[in-house]
Amino acid sequence: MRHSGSTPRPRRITRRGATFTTSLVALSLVLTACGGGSQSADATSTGEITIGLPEEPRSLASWNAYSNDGHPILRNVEEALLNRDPESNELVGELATSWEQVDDLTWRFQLREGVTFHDGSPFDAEAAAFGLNHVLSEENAFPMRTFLGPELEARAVDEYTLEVVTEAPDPILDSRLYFVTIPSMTALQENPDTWETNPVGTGPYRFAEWNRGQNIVLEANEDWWGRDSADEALGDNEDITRVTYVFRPETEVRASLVQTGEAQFVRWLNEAQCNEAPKCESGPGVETVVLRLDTPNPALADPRIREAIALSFDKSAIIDDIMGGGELAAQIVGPSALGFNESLEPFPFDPDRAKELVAEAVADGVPVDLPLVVSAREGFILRASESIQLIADALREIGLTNVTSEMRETAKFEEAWTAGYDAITPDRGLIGLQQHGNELMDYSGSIEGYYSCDGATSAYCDPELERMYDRANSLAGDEREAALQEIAQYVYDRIPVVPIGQPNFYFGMAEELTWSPRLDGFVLIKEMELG
Amino acid sequence: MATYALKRLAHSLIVLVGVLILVFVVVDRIGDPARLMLPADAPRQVYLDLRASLGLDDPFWERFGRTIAGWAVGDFGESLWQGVPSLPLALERVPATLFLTAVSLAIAVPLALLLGTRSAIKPGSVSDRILTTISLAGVSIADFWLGLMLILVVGVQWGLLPTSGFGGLEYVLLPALTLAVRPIGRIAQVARSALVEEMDKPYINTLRAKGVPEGRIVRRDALRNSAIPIITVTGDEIATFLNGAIVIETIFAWPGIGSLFIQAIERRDLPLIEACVFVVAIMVITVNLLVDLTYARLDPRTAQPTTRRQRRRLAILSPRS
Amino acid sequence: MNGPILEVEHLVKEFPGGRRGEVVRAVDDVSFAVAEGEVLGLVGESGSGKSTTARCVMRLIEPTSGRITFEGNDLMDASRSRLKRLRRGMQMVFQDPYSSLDPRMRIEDVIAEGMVVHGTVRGAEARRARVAELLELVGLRQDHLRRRPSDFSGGERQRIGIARALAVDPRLLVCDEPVASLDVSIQAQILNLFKRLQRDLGLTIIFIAHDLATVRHLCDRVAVMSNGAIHEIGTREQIYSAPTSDYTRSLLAAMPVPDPEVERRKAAARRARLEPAGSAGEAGGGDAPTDGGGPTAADPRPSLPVSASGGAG
Amino acid sequence: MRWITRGARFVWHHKLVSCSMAFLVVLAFAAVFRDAVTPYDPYSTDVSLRNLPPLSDGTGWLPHVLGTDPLGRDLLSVLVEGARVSLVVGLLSVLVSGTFGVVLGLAAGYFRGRTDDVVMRLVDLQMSVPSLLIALLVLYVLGPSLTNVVFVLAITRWMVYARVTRGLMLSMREELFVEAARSLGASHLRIIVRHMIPNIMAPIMVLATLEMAVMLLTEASLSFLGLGIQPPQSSWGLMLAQGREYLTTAWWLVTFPGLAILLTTLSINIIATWMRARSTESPRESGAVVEPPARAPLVAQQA
Amino acid sequence: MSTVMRSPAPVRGQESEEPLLDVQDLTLQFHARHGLVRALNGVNLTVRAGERVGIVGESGSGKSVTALSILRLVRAGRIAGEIRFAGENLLTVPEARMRQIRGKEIGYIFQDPLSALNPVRSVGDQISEVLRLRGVRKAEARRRTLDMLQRVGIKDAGRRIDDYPHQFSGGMRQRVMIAMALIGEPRLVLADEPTTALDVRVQAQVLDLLWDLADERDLAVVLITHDLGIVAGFAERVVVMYAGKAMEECSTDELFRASIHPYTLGLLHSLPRVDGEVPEKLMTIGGSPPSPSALPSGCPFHPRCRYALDRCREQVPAFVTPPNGSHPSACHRAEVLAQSPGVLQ
Repeated sequence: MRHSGSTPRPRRITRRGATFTTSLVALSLVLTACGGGSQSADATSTGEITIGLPEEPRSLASWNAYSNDGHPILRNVEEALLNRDPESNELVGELATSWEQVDDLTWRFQLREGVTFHDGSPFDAEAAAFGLNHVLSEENAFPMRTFLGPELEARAVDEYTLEVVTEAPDPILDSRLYFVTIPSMTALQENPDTWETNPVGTGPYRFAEWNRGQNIVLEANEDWWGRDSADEALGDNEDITRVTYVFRPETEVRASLVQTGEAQFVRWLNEAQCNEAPKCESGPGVETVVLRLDTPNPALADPRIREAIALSFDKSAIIDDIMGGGELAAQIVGPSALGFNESLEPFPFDPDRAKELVAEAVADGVPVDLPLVVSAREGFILRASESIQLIADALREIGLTNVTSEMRETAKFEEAWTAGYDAITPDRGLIGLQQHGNELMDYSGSIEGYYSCDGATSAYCDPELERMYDRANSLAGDEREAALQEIAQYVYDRIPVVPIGQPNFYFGMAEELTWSPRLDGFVLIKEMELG
Repeated sequence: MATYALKRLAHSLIVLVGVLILVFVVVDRIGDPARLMLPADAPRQVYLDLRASLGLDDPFWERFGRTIAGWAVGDFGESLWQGVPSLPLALERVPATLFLTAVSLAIAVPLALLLGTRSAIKPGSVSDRILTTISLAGVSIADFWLGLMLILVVGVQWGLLPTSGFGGLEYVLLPALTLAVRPIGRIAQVARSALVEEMDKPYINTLRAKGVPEGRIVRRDALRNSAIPIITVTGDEIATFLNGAIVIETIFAWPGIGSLFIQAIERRDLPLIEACVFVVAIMVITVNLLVDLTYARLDPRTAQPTTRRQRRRLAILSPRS
Repeated sequence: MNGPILEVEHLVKEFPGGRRGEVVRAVDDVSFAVAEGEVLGLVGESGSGKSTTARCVMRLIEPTSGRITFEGNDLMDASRSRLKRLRRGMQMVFQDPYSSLDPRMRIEDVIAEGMVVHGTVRGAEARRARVAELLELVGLRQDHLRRRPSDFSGGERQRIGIARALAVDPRLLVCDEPVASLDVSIQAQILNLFKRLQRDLGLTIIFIAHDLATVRHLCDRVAVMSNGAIHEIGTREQIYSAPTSDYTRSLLAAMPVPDPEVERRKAAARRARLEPAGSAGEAGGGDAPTDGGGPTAADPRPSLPVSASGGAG
Repeated sequence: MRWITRGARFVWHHKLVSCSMAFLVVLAFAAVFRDAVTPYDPYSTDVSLRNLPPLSDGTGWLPHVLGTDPLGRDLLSVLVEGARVSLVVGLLSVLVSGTFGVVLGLAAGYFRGRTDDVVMRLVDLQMSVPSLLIALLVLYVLGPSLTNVVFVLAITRWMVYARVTRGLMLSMREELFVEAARSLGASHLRIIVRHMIPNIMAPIMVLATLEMAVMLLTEASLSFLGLGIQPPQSSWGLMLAQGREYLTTAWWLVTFPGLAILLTTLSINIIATWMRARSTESPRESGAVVEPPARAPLVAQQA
Repeated sequence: MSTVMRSPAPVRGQESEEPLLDVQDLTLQFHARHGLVRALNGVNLTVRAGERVGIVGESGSGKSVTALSILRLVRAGRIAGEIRFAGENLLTVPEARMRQIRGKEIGYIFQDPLSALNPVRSVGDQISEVLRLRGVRKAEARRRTLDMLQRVGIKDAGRRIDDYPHQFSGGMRQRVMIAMALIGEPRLVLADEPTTALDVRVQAQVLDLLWDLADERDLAVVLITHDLGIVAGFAERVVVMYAGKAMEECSTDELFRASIHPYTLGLLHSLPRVDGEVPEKLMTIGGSPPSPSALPSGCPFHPRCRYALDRCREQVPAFVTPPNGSHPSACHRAEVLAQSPGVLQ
């Protein structure tokens, strides 16, 4: 008994130990193997692509088609009356074939015939009117109303004729409606519960599924009206049959998606990351980076100080080095906007002149040592924190001794940013770095926001400017353009806002994908090509 | 045991309501979701309309009362951002987090035990020092940094595993590994010192005097008896897992409760935050309860209410970070 | 004999926390009196309630009911400040000389603490002189003053503990197993010390022990406790020469004596009375009452530390 | 001269601990005398020098040993400046949370009853929600700044001390020398201050050391989420958070602060482990009588 | 079975027979933080088959370490000397053989049965492990465990075999320990203060049980204790230890009547007794035992010895039987002291 039992023991121990180690190694090998094999197959052959976006949309309701998180998906599922030509940037028909302004208050749209929603219901004037009214109604208060000028009401004239009546004249109603996608009336009436989660539109892709936190899947709409259209501008989408959107807040992670082939298209990288991608496309958008000055502040009220600020820092360092490239700007809008004044030149980088200006102001008793804060919003502008440090450093350099920089968390920043001119006290000295998007592509929107006394984001008030703006707003066409250009010159001279530049947006893509960025930033699958 | 469990559960519920109220008050102070939902230059009227439609203009006490009344029936209200009931939204994320936790532990616990027992066999030896340093390094690493590094090296450079996202086992591996590093270090530390202590106990000498081989003593007796501090610290790690998960889930775009939480906070989505707090707290409470029940199973000297805290103490003094 | 310095009447101490929350009676209706200058021994096996009784007398734990009178003052009703004053008259010496001294304090401060607390000796110099005096009294050298407890052996620590107790000039000393954890050769030193102190200072001592031999050496009267109650109380001669209770007799009989002849006789006697433990299936002679075969001999003093060595009482 | 040989023997026997101590001393020295370490100002920006790789030539007497950051600042200078902030944040938050937690734990453990219940409920309350969330919420309310970060770190970690202190106090109550002090008639305050606190300090100090490492890492996480230290102030966590944008293009931006955090926390952890081993090795001699069942790594096993 | 009456000592042990256990000049040293610890400094011990030997000494005298060293359970330190068990040198046999000896050839009973038993395994499991390790089948091992439990006097053993240690009383636990030590049918049992944690009445029962079992199986027992009373009742021969060194070895009767070492004498004098006259003052040995890390030079007892000579301070006395003595001791003055042995008479 003594011998029979005692010898096998030790062997069993080692065996068990070995089994454990082996199984661990085996497990990791198997897992690794699975991992290695799971890289997505060639997109060209399957027609399936994956798109990486920074954030998951909060809602897939039609109203969210205006926003950065919504439109890259929604604009493929739902369509608006109008779209823009990707090259010329002109308004072109989408669900409308033609349109005209009948009088000051009335616009009439001729709708496309033979279009059906994904749920099979027909698209006609009644459905369009219902959709527009729903999305823009005062009662629903969807954020889409941000783009609304005066209140409006849409109504069907006949089956394919739609009339939109505004409360007050709105010369750019067509630009506004280009944002508003039209949801299915039947879906809205029958399944109001799915309004936020299950978009039903007329677009080239139909909504397939939304796995919250993971992905959103779209599938090609075989019955799309543009499928057999000879119109090149409508695009050729036949090769992409299925689109999966995934969401990666970390830019680095998003960039790695295209590097590893896990995605064929990712939005918003930085320049270096984009260059690492198999293919990189970039271009300017409608966004302008600006520095808004709190003009009620005694120091910033002095035009010389404002000019000094405009001259003090190296704008190309910010746009080219920090933000990764783009165009320097002399005004708050880009060339795409009506009212863009070509004759204006970006402020040069001239710290010496800036110092002189400050010295002059000091001589006149301007309190240049008031506390001023260069501030930006968290996680909005690319590398804003670097930019504001640079600017603050430059401002101290020219003699504004008490300048600090501070990143603010979104809500805090927005609260200060949108307080309105009247609420800005003289002791506040906010120098806000912000990115302004002129999606309407009309200077008036920017004036409304940044220069007018009651503008949502205005820190400036000038009766003369108000008069000029009122006049321009009632005009249309070339007259309007000239009036707006005049305003551009006016604010250029007074500098309540220092335009910095229009940064490029970078898109990383797979080799086999062809696409060029649009000015409005829309990501339309129908404009992509595989192969 | 059952009454004890029930009593603890009741306590936990009181604590939970306290947490929810606290969160309500705090979140109410941190800013305005409506402002966040609109573009910066949205007209003031649009902003005011949105506030009204979200019910943000109601007096504090009215909203508070409404919220409390909702809790009673398990209704946390509609998510402000997503416009759908928030509790299901939060619950939807639980499986992913549980999956991640499970895989993480499946990696961490065996490795930690291996590390811990290896270094406990000869305390003070060179191999012990090396292994101890390794496990200390585990608790000294900034997890998000490690996560990004893993993505870059394993995902991008070697192309072994997908960089991020949710899917099968291959997707969970990188985030789970990232999250496992800390528990590996901590559990190994606790396992080591518990084992060293256990191996110093008189009954180990009894076993040796019986002629039991050393390896069998470690496995059958010492390890089992040091299970209590090990399980305590493991439970603790599961409970604090979400600290890491908040960041790691965000980086790896893992659709778990942690990443949802961060989104909810960033968007000031009060109902969703409350739902998340509720779900997370329930998870923590459940883990604690499970740990308690495990004690009773492991130790025939039936668990007495007071001894639980003593056991806690064991784990507390172990390195944590 | 002088009048009683301490009277304990119907003392009861109950602890919550048996298995199912039932109450455990650690001290069950104990009454005794101690005359001034007398040494009373309290003997019993572990769990007999002797330490609990001592702690109740010191009011270190609250008795459940009963009356304790010290020098005519009712201890049970005493207010906190009054209790503090009364405590000057009665001091305690603890079992474990290792854990009863604060490891962080210097010996000087350990011994002087009572004087500081009660303000009996004012001024650092006066205190130091008194400490030196006490050290000499308990047989320690003066150069130990600045050291810490860890520098001392068990016997020396117990001397320090005694010096600390004596620092406030108590009339009554309650000693809880003061020699149980000491080695034989040291035990004798400490027993001699107690005897000398009692004689020289006229102290009254309650001496608690599980060892009948040490009690016999020191005590005038002995109370035998078991299961929280006093079984028998009497003079030393009565208890050791003519015990009346079977329990006391069995205790005395089981006490090993350092004499092979005696031990052999006793073993033979045990054998004659009982079946040998050897026969299979037979109970091996049966354990002590508290030591019965039931699931856990419930320790009636759950909150008190039980020393692994030397069978705390 | 005896201390030299003693010191040498210590270094020889505790190589790892000595290295860790040396590292922390050097770090502290650098943080205090920043200007002696590098000739560059950690706050002056120059975009033309942005993202230079390590060992690039600079204008001072030292090349840019660790390269430059995206604003053209010398990375070593920023790192040293960050050490200042990180260490200050760590020390302060440990001090605040330690004091707060120990006081509450003392009260709970000594008086038990109602006090204990309240404190322990508070502890439970905090334990049932991840501390990072509490930190985030509170920082959103207060706004990120150095003092607020310290405050937030303190309120999320106090309960660790409270729990440990309470446990220590509970076992301390059972100590005979505490009972002895009571039998002498000493007051609660005297017992707590003279007898209990000195005897629980050793494990508390170990805990505080470990917590210092936790604080460094938590600060890094907060900075990662944008709510930690704010630029232009610098901390390691912030550097790490900002550098991640350049992970592929300028590896030094994340590698060095990452290493700094790793080495510092590792050093602290090693020292704490050693301290604990020392205090549990021979509890009676070292005075830590009440260390709950020895968790004693690196204890040499004896016969 | 055996109702053998205890035979008066010493009758056992034919002198010619080779001892079962022979320990010669055992030393053990190890390094600790505060320097070299000399735990054992020359231990001599012989045990013959079936003999009951007592080791007496104060705490720190090395009694337990000696027992642990015999089974090679002291893990650190340098051990020297010789331990022969049934012809084998235990210091040199391979570890695998040593494991066979432990439990099977030599049983061990520890002082505190509660901490010496694994709290989370049933007693039956722990006892039968000795058999299971040696390949006995589960059912068989359980049956024999049950028998053994009954033999050591556990009532209702069939039910209690699956109970856990904490469900037993102190005395019962020690019976379990005895069962565990004996189930492998060893030839020698080392009992390390087996009754110290027990009350006197239980102590007597446990010692009686041990005696009976030893008698029944012709088992040699080494009983380690600090209590001279226990030695008097149990052992046939006694080794007195001090500071890790055997000071005197003799029969039990000789110990109490004819011991010669000053330390032994001091011990015997300092005992209070439950019988006889109550002396006004106990005789004492002054001072306290030395720490094993700071042993005095020469005879380790010399600082406390009232008979110490200069030689005692310088020279370690050999462990020898003086020409006029009956048993070995380690004292320079053994010859002189042997003139008038027997202090208790």
